[in-house]
Amino acid sequence: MVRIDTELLSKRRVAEGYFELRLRWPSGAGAPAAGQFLTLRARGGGDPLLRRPFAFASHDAAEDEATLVIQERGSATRALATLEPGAKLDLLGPLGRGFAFPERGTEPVLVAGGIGVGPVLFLRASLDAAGVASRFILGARTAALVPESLLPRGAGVEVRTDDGSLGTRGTAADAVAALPRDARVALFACGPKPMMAALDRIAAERGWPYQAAVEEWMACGVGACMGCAVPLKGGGYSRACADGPVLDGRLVKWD
Amino acid sequence: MVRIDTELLSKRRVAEGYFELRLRWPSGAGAPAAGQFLTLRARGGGDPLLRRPFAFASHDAAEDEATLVIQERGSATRALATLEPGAKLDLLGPLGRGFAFPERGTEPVLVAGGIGVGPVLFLRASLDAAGVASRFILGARTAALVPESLLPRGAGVEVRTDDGSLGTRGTAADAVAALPRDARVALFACGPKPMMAALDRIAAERGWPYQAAVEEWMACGVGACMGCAVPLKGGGYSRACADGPVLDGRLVKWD
Amino acid sequence: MGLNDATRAPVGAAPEPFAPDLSVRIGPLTLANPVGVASGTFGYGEEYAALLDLDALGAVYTKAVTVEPRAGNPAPRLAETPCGMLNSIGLANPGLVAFIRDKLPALRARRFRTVVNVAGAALDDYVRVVEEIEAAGGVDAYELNVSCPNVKSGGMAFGTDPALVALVTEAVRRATKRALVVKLSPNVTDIRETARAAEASGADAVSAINTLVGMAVDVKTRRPRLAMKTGGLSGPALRPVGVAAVYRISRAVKIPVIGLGGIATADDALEYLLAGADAVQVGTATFADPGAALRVLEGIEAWMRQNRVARVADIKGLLIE
Amino acid sequence: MGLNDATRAPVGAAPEPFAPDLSVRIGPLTLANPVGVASGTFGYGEEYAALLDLDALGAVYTKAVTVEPRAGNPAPRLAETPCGMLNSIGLANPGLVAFIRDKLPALRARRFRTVVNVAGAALDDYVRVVEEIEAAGGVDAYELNVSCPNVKSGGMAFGTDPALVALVTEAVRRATKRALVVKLSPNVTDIRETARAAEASGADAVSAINTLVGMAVDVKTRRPRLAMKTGGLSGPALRPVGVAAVYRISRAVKIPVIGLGGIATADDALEYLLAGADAVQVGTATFADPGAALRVLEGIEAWMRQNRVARVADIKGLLIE
Ligand SMILES: Cc1cc2nc3c(=O)[nH]c(=O)nc-3n(C[C@H](O)[C@H](O)[C@H](O)COP(=O)(O)OP(=O)(O)OC[C@H]3O[C@@H](n4cnc5c(N)ncnc54)[C@H](O)[C@@H]3O)c2cc1C
Ligand SMILES: Cc1cc2nc3c(=O)[nH]c(=O)nc-3n(C[C@H](O)[C@H](O)[C@H](O)COP(=O)(O)OP(=O)(O)OC[C@H]3O[C@@H](n4cnc5c(N)ncnc54)[C@H](O)[C@@H]3O)c2cc1C
Ligand SMILES: Cc1cc2nc3c(=O)[nH]c(=O)nc-3n(C[C@H](O)[C@H](O)[C@H](O)COP(=O)(O)O)c2cc1C
Ligand SMILES: Cc1cc2nc3c(=O)[nH]c(=O)nc-3n(C[C@H](O)[C@H](O)[C@H](O)COP(=O)(O)O)c2cc1C
Ligand code: FES
Ligand code: FES
Repeated sequence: MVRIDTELLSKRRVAEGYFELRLRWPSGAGAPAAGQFLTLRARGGGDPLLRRPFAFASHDAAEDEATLVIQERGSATRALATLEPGAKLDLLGPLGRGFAFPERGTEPVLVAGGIGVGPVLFLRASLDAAGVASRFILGARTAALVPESLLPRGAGVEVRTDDGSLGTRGTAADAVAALPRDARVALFACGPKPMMAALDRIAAERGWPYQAAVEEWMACGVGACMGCAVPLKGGGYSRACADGPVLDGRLVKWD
Repeated sequence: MVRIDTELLSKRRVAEGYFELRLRWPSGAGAPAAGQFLTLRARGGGDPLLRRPFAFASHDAAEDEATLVIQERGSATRALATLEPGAKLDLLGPLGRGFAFPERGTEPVLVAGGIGVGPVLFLRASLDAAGVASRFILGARTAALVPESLLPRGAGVEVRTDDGSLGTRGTAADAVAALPRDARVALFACGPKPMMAALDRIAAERGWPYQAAVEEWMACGVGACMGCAVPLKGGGYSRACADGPVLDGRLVKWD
Repeated sequence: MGLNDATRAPVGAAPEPFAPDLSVRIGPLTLANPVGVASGTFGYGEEYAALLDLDALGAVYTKAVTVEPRAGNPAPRLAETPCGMLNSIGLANPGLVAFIRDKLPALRARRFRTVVNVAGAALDDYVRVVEEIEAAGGVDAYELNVSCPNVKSGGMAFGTDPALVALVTEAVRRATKRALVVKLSPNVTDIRETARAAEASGADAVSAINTLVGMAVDVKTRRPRLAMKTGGLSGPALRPVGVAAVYRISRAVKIPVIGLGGIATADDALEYLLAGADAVQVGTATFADPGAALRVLEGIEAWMRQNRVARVADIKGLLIE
Repeated sequence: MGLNDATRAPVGAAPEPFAPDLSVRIGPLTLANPVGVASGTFGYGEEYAALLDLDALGAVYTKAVTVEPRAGNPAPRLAETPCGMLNSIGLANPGLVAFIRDKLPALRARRFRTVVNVAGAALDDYVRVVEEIEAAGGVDAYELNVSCPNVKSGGMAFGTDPALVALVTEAVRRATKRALVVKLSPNVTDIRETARAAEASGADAVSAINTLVGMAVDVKTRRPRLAMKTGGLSGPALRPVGVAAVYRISRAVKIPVIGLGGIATADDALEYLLAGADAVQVGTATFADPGAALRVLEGIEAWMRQNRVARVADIKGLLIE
């Protein structure tokens, strides 16, 4: 974990309101793993005050580069969308705990919903590199929100849209529900809470392991402030930033 | 007085930390007079919160243009210094009361100290246009702070620097003190308080009229908040924004 | 009252025309809409006349009026702070006589509601200001400034002690039948206590909040930035304090609450209305954007249309707790 | 102590070497320098160990320790506001036993001074936490959090009533000879009263301020942004409130005052020191810039060199009033 001043290498739009940032990530900063994130300071001064967390979407150690996939939502992400290559970035990372590799003998099923796509893409690439085959399911509201150019190549890639404008009509969770009940699936997911909750129900029913990358408001990002509490079914909380963001999805209280 | 969204036409450095902004000032906005000012909103959002006041340094009705001469001091002026032509400006003006024309038979002496140069240049140009001759005295700490390219052409222009690096060594007030005591001088000035106070002493002693453009922190700029109080010798206050910025310098309590 | 999240409305479905009722009742007074401009930030109205359609405002809360003319505090009176500002104006105003003579005629000629902000150093001062303006006629309501932190022997003492708030409210209540608003200070341990005191003593509404006591030091000159050293903090920085105050007050009293403190956009105002306010005031934001109050008003109306909220008073019921 | 405005030093004149003394005394304790990190924003130190040289800090004020482990408040616990943030962490902490077992060893191994922030729901809780940590040994001071606005039956009641502040201070005073700091709430009518109560009851210093009660509403979802509805406002937005509090307290008590609230830069810290603080803490700013506290320290030292101020305690005397 380091704080570094680095620079934006390129920026491109990948879907409506989504863009990919490619940035210099020097080897001295430590190699990020899929599911880990960084925090980014949008602007000097007091407004916006807090750093913003974003998951790594890829890492290229040879080129000292990493990418993020970002959706414009509010002031900080809007400011990011206007940056030009060469812009200075104040980054802190890699932070948090990423995805653990699937147990041997399980069939990894990777599920991305909306802007959760970044860390899931990174996981897919990591599994590919390790020679582990995986299924990749992306759910989005509509075709315009699917970053097609980023989708993994190869077999086992499926897109679902709520309105059927691309791929099969339906949700990513529907696609997971349609998998054979007796498969030895290992679920990996990042996406909106309703999707995460639906996967939890499927995982619980079928006894599938479920690694879930969560999102919570953060202040410190390093486990010091207790701000990013994720409620657990058994009571108590995990810290999204330090215990997660990848948590055992079956322990999280999703609603 | 209007609030308008207009644009920056050009920007150029005129001395160390000083630059001239040329901006579109549409005729519908009303013609500014020398000594009047505008306020400018530096950036949307809350920081910096308040509009910043700047005096008009010139106005060209035929071209719908006006200029400001600005010194980099803090966050807003630093932000202004980085603007590029075409940048949008949120302006409110013309505000306040400008210089009154000198009485017939008096000899106008215009005195600018430091960043007070803008409104005094404007007054000189207005007098020139009316065929009224005037003396122009500029005081600065050192040569690097003298915007030479902006200095009026023609007779009666004098520069004083504290360190003698340009023009005569000494202050602008020294130059005024050196004028014949029995001349029928009318003083017009804008500059730092010590200079304004020195001119007040000279004016009082010699019975010269003294129009002084003051500077105070402002919130509203239109006379509504009572924030920009300028203390008067007789007790009470004038509002820099609405009663001024040009006040009778002999009534102002300068220390 | 219906709620229809327009973001979920089927794409292409034309919304049927819907005209929300923007009026707000404060005791005997009806405001045409919930958005006013805050005392001290808008003079007596005319200063901003060239910059916006004053008559579109729900109300103008005037700069404080005191019995005697006041020159105000020494300069500097202003300092900027992160997302906020400090002021120590010191109730500078022309005094009661000049107010009635010079300011009232223009206020009378306007369609907006005029709420006179009243201040004083002693209880009798408040009563006298209200009595004489009553005799002159032409205003719609009074807002008692029992909370200004800038006058040593004045408002602050009244505003932080519920018993004194009750005293001044009662006394002024006897002097007028017009809408009476008591403006509360946030510089207290529990603002509900002063709110309850105002309610029990006959106030038709409370407004909250006035400024928080603050201070800034210029490290270069090593002097306090304000001549009076401390002043009142206003602007977006203190909005969360205002929203919390309104939320609490609105659950402690039955009279309307007028919310203010850091409102610059319609969303900011809606925060207050959802938290329990019946109306709002825009103060410091006007300095940055003279038309801020009108933009707030337009935005509230648009939101009500979009969400099919019939009356302003319904908004507070929409908070999901 | 001399003051020499470096901006007026003749150009080219090499300043003679000058080494200011940065140490600060708080009762029996000497801090190596005036800059600490504020409770709740820095965990128990180790969380930030990879990002800055912890041992360069004057002090680490730990997250609050309570007798029992606390899970904390429901989520969401954070919301951003203009130049500030709201939190409702709810004193989440592993409890006294786990603190002593899991956190204390690492703290003991550090060169910085450890100030344990102590909270509780009742008087006995405060005493018990201090007694057991005293028995375990290895900390340098205690900071009594009598002011946390996030726990219903807890700190807030203590922190707003001078008599209760006195009670808890006295009780803890009997339990330790180490430096005892009482952390004051700004949510009071007059913070000098709680400061005086702490002083009279044996506190070695007071720290001010804790967070202000605030609230924010998400207009889109129509819900309060925090699950607990209200929370504590921190960050630059509230700096003027903190500076005013420190200015007033420092003129009301003789014990040292530790200033905090919105400090992000050396200039911010110098505002507090000029206003009367003897030391400072950096809280929320660390979230934006993990090295903020060290940059504040460097800047204070540079300023002291430049102005030839010999001791930190001399700075407050330089305010020109
Ligand atoms: C571990 C982690 C990884 C993330 N990875 C990515 C990523 O790869 N790509 C990406 O685009 N975003 C990611 N996010 C979310 C991202 O941090 C927010 O979108 C960003 O902080 C918004 O900042 P803003 O100033 O643009 O919006 P703001 O103005 O702060 O917020 C705009 C709206 O967005 C929503 N929102 C913003 N942040 C959060 C949050 N943390 N939790 C819930 N709702 C929020 C709220 O509804 C808010 O009203 C991640 C968040 C976390 C915690
Ligand atoms: C009527 C009027 C006309 C002006 N005309 C011009 C002009 O033509 N050109 C120009 O460069 N400036 C002019 N100024 C000053 C200008 O408004 C300030 O320099 C500007 O507001 C600084 O903003 P900032 O954010 O850059 O600095 P800030 O960060 O706000 O301040 C930086 C420092 O500058 C000083 N300062 C800033 N504003 C003022 C002020 N209003 N009064 C006293 N000290 C101040 C303070 O010492 C402060 O610490 C004028 C001011 C007034 C009131
Ligand atoms: C310059 C200034 C002058 C003020 N004068 C008064 C006043 O005379 N009477 C009063 O009740 N409030 C006064 N206030 C307080 C405002 O009416 C308002 O309560 C406060 O500023 C918070 O709202 P805001 O953040 O929208 O400005 C003044 C505020 C400012 C900034
Ligand atoms: C996330 C968070 C947690 C906090 N927890 C505590 C705490 O446990 N005990 C305490 O005394 N203060 C706590 N505080 C208050 C800070 O120590 C400090 O008083 C306040 O935030 C103001 O300083 P700042 O603006 O520099 O953050 C907390 C503040 C924040 C932001
Ligand atoms: S963001 Fe601070 S503990 Fe997670
Ligand atoms: S700045 Fe408001 S009255 Fe002058």
